[in-house]
Amino acid sequence: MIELLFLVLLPLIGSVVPVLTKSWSRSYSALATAILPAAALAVVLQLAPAIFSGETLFYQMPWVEALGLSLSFRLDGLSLLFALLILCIGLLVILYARYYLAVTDSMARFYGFLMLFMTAMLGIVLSNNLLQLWLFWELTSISSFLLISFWWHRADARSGARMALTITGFGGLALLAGILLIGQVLGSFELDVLLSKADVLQQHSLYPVILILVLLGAFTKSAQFPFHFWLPNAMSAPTPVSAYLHSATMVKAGIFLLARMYPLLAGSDLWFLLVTITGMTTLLVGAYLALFQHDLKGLLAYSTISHLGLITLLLGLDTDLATVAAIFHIINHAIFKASLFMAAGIIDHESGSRDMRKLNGLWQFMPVTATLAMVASASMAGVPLLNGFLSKEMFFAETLHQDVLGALSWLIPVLATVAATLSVAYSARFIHDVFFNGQPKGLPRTPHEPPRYMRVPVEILVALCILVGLAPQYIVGDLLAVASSAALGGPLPQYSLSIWHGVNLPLLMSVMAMTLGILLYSNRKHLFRFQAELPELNPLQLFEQKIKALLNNAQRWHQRFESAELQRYLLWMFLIVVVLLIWPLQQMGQFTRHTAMLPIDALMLAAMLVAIIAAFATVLCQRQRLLALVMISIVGLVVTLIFVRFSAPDLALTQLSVEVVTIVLLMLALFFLPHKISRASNAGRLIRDGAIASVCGVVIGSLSYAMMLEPQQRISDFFLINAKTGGGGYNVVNVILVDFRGFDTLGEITVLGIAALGIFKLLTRLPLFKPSSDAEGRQWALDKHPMLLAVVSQALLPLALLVSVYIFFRGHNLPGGGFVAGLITAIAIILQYVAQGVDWVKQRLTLEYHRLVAAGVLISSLTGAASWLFERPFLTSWFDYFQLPLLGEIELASAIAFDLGVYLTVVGSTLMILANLGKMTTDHRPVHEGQN
Amino acid sequence: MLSLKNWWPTPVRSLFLFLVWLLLNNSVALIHLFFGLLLAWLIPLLIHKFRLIQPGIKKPGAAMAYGLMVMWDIVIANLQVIRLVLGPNKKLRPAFVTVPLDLTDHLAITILASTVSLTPGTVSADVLPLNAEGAEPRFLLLHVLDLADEAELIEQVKQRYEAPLKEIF
Amino acid sequence: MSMTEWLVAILAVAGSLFVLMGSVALVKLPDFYTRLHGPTKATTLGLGALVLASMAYFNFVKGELSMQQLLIALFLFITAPITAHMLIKAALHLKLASAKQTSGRENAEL
Amino acid sequence: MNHLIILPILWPLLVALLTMLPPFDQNLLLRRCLSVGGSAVLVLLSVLLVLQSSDTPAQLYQLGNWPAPFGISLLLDQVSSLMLCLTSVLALAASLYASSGEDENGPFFHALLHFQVMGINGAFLTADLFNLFVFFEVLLIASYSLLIHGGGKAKTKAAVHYVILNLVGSAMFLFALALIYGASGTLNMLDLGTKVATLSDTQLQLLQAAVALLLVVFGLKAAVMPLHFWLGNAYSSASPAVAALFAIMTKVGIYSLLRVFAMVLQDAGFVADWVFPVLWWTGLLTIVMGVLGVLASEDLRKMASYLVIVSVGSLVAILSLGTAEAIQALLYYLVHSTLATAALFLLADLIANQRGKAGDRLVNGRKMAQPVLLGTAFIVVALSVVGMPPFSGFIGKLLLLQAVPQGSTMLWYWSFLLGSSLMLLIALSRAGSILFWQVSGSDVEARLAGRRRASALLLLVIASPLLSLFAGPLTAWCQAAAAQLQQIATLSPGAF
Amino acid sequence: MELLVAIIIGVLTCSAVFLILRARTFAVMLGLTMLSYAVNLFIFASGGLKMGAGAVLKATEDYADPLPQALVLTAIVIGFAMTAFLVVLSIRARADLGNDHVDGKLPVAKNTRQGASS
Amino acid sequence: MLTLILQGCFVVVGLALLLNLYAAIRGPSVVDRLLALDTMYINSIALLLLYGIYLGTSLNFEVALLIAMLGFVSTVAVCKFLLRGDIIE
Ligand code: NA
Ligand code: NA
Repeated sequence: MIELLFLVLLPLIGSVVPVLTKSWSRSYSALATAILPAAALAVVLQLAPAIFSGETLFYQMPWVEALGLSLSFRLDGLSLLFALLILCIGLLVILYARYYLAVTDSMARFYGFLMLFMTAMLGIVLSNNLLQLWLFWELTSISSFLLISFWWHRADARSGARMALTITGFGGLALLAGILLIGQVLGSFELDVLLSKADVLQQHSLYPVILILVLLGAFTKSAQFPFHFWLPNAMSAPTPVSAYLHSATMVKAGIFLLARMYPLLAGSDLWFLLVTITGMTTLLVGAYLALFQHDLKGLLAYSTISHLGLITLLLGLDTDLATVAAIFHIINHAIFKASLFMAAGIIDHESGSRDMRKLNGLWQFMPVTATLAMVASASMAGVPLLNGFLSKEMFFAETLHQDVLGALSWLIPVLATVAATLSVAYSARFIHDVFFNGQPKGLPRTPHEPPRYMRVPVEILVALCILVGLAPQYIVGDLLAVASSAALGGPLPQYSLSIWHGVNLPLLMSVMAMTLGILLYSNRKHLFRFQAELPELNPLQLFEQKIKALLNNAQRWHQRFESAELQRYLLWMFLIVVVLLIWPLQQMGQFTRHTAMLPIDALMLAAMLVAIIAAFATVLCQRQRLLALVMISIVGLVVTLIFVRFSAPDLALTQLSVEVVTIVLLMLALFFLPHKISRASNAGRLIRDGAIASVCGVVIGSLSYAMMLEPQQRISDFFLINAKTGGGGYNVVNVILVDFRGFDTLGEITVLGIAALGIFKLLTRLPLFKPSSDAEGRQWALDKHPMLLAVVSQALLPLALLVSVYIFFRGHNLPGGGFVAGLITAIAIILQYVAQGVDWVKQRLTLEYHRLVAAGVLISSLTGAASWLFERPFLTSWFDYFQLPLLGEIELASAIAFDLGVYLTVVGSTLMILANLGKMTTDHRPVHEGQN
Repeated sequence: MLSLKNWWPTPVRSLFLFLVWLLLNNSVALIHLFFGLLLAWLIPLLIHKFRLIQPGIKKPGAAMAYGLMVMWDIVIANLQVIRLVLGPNKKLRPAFVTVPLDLTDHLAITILASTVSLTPGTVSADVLPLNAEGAEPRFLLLHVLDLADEAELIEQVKQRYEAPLKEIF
Repeated sequence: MSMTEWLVAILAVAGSLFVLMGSVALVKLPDFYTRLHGPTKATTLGLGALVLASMAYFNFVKGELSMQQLLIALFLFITAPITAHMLIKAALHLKLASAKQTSGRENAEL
Repeated sequence: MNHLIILPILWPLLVALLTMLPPFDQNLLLRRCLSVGGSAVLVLLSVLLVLQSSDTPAQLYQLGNWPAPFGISLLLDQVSSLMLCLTSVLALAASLYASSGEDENGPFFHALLHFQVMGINGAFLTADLFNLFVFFEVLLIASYSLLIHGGGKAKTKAAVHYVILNLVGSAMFLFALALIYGASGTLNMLDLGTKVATLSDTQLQLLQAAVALLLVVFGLKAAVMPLHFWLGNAYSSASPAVAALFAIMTKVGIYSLLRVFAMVLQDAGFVADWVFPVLWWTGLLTIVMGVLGVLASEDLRKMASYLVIVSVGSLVAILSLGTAEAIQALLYYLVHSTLATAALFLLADLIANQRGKAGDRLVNGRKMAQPVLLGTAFIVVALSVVGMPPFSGFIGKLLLLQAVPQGSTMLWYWSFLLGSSLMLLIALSRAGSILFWQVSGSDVEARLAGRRRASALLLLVIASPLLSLFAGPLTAWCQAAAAQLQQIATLSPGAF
Repeated sequence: MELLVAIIIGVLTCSAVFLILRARTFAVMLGLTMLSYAVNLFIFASGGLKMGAGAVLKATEDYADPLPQALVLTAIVIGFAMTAFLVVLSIRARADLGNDHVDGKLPVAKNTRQGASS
Repeated sequence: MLTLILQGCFVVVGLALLLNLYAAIRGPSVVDRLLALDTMYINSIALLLLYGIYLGTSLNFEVALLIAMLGFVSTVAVCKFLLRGDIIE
């Protein structure tokens, strides 16, 4: 039945209508907004006969199979009842709101959100899939958040909306957990599958958890004690919202859920206990508190809580008749409470106040409205001949048939009567205090009757109160029957919807409640005085305090962890490494020797001593920075020598040339950093750091030792075999760099190039100044460019270039290559900068270094891409030998072009880094030269 | 302008580079000769702008002789220095000495200073005056490890090294 | 051991000893200015000897033509004086004390 | 050979290089066109790769035509193609957004952006561990440079921490790689996967040591507790477009964890013994840390940063389950959370531009000039990150929740995830309510979101409803991707 | 020999970690440089140590494992790029923040004695 | 025999290296240490030459060449720093 999908889609589309008709007149806009829900109502009515004939309609469309989430709708009696409530009251609210909203209020926003809410609500009641139900469930929370805070400039509206969202959001998450558990236990989320598996679920060990989770969802949504407090604070919403969401529909979603899940979850003692006690408590608390509200809407809100408690209690009583009574009361409550809210809205709208201490004697000003409101509140009080009376009688009857509390079962009817008494009292107050009780006090304006059509919705609803009260079977009989049977998931019990059941105990209870209620109200002064002495709780303030406390706590803990101290973060990091490494290390135990070790010789011993001493010296004199630099250079030198010693000349070359550039860099850095600093760490910290550093050293050292002792079963033979034949070079390391793993090299030069760009960025608009003297206050030497240095460095330039070329070409077959060649060139040029100054070099060298970098990387990449022309993968190398006349054989290889790219990138990047850094104190500061 | 000066600015340097190229490659194979020539021509051309204005070598023969003499002096100097180093520190007579210069050319002065540094017990500390960049240098400041007679030393530097250099350039 | 090998050995030993002497000077001499003389000179001769040793070894013992070691010497001869020059310039700038017996100190104080 | 596979790396490289060369380096307009156009082409390219990978088995691309494991391999499977696609969308949004002026705040913005994308794509594609390191470095150095784009104390300060921590991380990565090579003699992921079974005890222990280090390295990238400290300041101080692009950066860490532990080493006993438990608990704690950060945040950017951490925690914990369902959920959630947080970074900037002095701080501010646009975007994004319906977040959350097996695992994960959702709900509803509704002062001239910025924002925001609407096919696709990932692990490189 | 190299690696790592844990950017730079030495040696060691055995074909009889060497080369270059960036970043930080503390602010002294010393 | 003699040379040069290290640590001035470092560079060249003879290979020639050519650049840079504070100006 695709119509079911339309039922949800129509109001969804309808939420756009008010936005589109924003420019229309208010009435037309309201009318346009009403069209689609009206169409939806027509669809429901068209489908209703099928439901009345006992059918259940389904529509299913797959959505997310992995989740078991499908678009799955069902229309049965219960859904029908709720859909009708939602659509009918919704339409009335649209009409009502047209007059209620001020000219300054955005109708588009209001109607848009309202339609969204209607969609969500219809989605809930029509869902056949629990996950889908949850989806719409959360949507009601969201749209209600937006509606409560409709007047967002008011702090209480914002706060109230957030509170409602927080509480119902919490319940929603619990519900989700419950639903997912149901899915896990029963293997489906489809209601028609689930509803028949009640016994499986209730036997399952997870049943109590599921039940509690689902109930949390239902109770929070339906404002059951102790989650009730959000509802009164949601009253800062515009009254149409209160009438619609907070009396007729949304708060009923929780009740609906209980009814929907009734066949699946109900029947156990736990259900009875939880639902009954919650319902009963809510009923009493709500009724009691309602009595003391001075705010008209506050009274109605607590009354709503109380009635929701009543319905919950009925569902908890767990007899079929109680369930019927619950469904019946859902209908009745929706009707009379919506009309009461609307009446309250009219009073507020026309008198400018909702304070019952100011509102008095309105009867004279708005007799029609007063009459309507009085009828509705009489219905709320359970006065005979009105609909409220009927369901209350059924309720009383059911409370009498309980024996679940054992010897204490008598408590239930007694408490029910007490609640009814309170309900009569607050209803009496609503009538007497507002419409009679003297003259109004200090109202902002003189009240009068509302616009004609604003009253129409109230009139319709009140008429329904009376009609249902007089002819229940005729008006709602069928609906109640199908809805109840759907909720029960089985045959209906025997019940009669007549006005008169004779003089019986429920009637006595009603009479008692009436009498006592009136008495209570007339003696309210004592009660009010007593209540005034109790400490007043402002839930909104409390909520804000709690949130504030939560945020403060979070902040405190957050700061405890995130101290913005790098040293702590690093310490964490090293600690974790050590902790994680200890596991495998400790398993390793004794080092086992698999390969013959090389014999120790004196030279290596000396090198080790030098390295160790220099390393420790670096640590010890790290505060005398220049010294530390010298020491670390020594370490670097020893590392170079170790590479030579163990047959890695390429590494030695690279390490050495990088070393030189690094030293120059660090020197430059030193210029801008403090040269000496005093001790900053205390002894404890030094010991701690020393300990962790030592452990790291031992761990890494041991690992390297174990690694070196492992037998070699490497992939390297392949490289040795193929270097010459496949890569065209004798130097296997170089062939790996430019061929076997040329892609790494491409990445590596890219890194270098990016670093150069990044450094350029760092230097852009860097606020530096050159100090006029060094750290000891000594004036700088006057000789900027020592002559001897100038002469020698320019003599070295061609030599260095020549060596670069040599190293470059030789690289493929012997140690060397583009990278080292590039560094040599760059160092030679940097030497010119040092010896002659920036201006001198700049006059002679008009290269944009970033272009050089880009060109370099581009050449390497294009060399790699050239292999596509031969339908080979990127970077497939090519080489061949050519016989040249006289000169003999020469080798040409794509690797040379690749290496040329490397060379250019290295030259460009190194110069871009060093020269720009060097330039910082000259006129040629890197500025923002159009390069972004 | 297609003059030789533009296309082959520094023949001596080119020759030098050519030799270095052969040394680097450790070979006189035809291909190395070819590339040596190519580079010896290209590189000076490429960095022509970086060259400081210098006089050419007038007497290559004298330059060779100067070089050999310096080599010899280095050997002798080192033997003397070793004796001084191993002897007691008290016997040392270190001194700062200024040598007045007749040379004006930067390259020549640099070579003189380098020579002095490479040879017996002397290190060129500075070229004076220090201030005023671009001013003509007049003195060479030396540090001497063991100074017997200041005048003799000055004379030796001027005669043995400065004089031939004046000839060469 | 052949004559050429002896030649290599002698040059190598001599070179190494010169190198050592330079380092000894570095440790032993009284002030920076005197210390500078040791390494910059002894190392040049030491390395010269070692370069010759290496050349002798490759040319005569192994019978390969090998002259490239000369370049090492060449580069050292170009750079070592500049290093010394810059170092002593820096020392003078920092006004490092010279040994008591140094004469002509006033020449350096400008 | 399918040469398309390598294009996601080379194309951004080319674009980056071109922006540095004439005429692009002299003309801002040309550069912007190149950058945005380049990103758009990349989107098309990656969509093509997604389509390709969906109906063909995983493909290896052997660079230099050398056979695996000797040459470097790129691996295109569904997972990597998905990540490529995600990156390209972010790149498009970032380049578009930055083109409205942010790129003028410092040199080389567009070049760095594309370099960054190149690094990220490389990390997603490579099947070689050392090559992964190289691409990590590419993306890191680019991110360092992008982080400081625009200048200012906050950026410098954050960058110092970020850079130093990552440099230490890189060193650890290298230690780990050496150990892996020392233990197994290979660097190819697939080869390593097949060799694990043949390793001796000592070699296995060396490998475990490497794994311990890798955990730290990837954990640092992914910002897993307690290696997450750098993220808050770094992301919140970065320029908006940069921050949006950075949303993918933590995912690189997660992706690496996924590749190495859920794919390559999935059968190694020690992974189940201690690697996954470590990830599980740290993942859960990361959620807590993220939530604390979100609650403690005083501005929207910070909040977005910590939301990244929350998502990281959720992902890492689910990753540690290692099952196909878990990976499926991870993939979907990863895409969703990346796009949502990226959108939030852009949104925070747009909001800040219109609230006068208050910026994006959670205090009274001016009324926004475009409340409908920004408000709608905020609601969509906020609902997404909290995990409330109807946008992508709830699908992702449901997938995560359902992927956890029953038992104590479920109890922990559900309570952490649902608890965090509630906290995020509180924080974001508060933030939204303050930013949009707590209005004071008069309207002043605000910097309106122009076409470029708005479309960049919408590009990211619209993803959320789309991900939700098409969740059916998408989750099915993720399921296939997860299955493929687990199946690849059993193959040796020769099997391709 | 392996033991010696292992000791060197251990000592370098130890010094590096200690330096990295210092509060000033310069010390951290030194530490990271030192750490990269350690790392390079470590990678190098993963191929096993060989003496008199290069990776140049025909130049020697025995061959060292060339792959770790190639990896170290890449690592050196990348390390260089990173160090350079960090160096300049530290300069920038000093200029922007007025000090060279890694956190961008000097710690507030807990007592006068400490205050005088830092 | 030659091997033995060369090993002796290694010991001698190794000793020189240690002496350099001592000098570098003792100082007392920065320039002293710098001098020690420079000497160390040059001694390393010596070591490389000896090692080349020892192994009979010229593979390390370039390393020695580079030390000779570049080692002085860092020394000069430090001196320039001491003199002018700024290396490139
Ligand atoms: Na009243
Ligand atoms: Na400068």
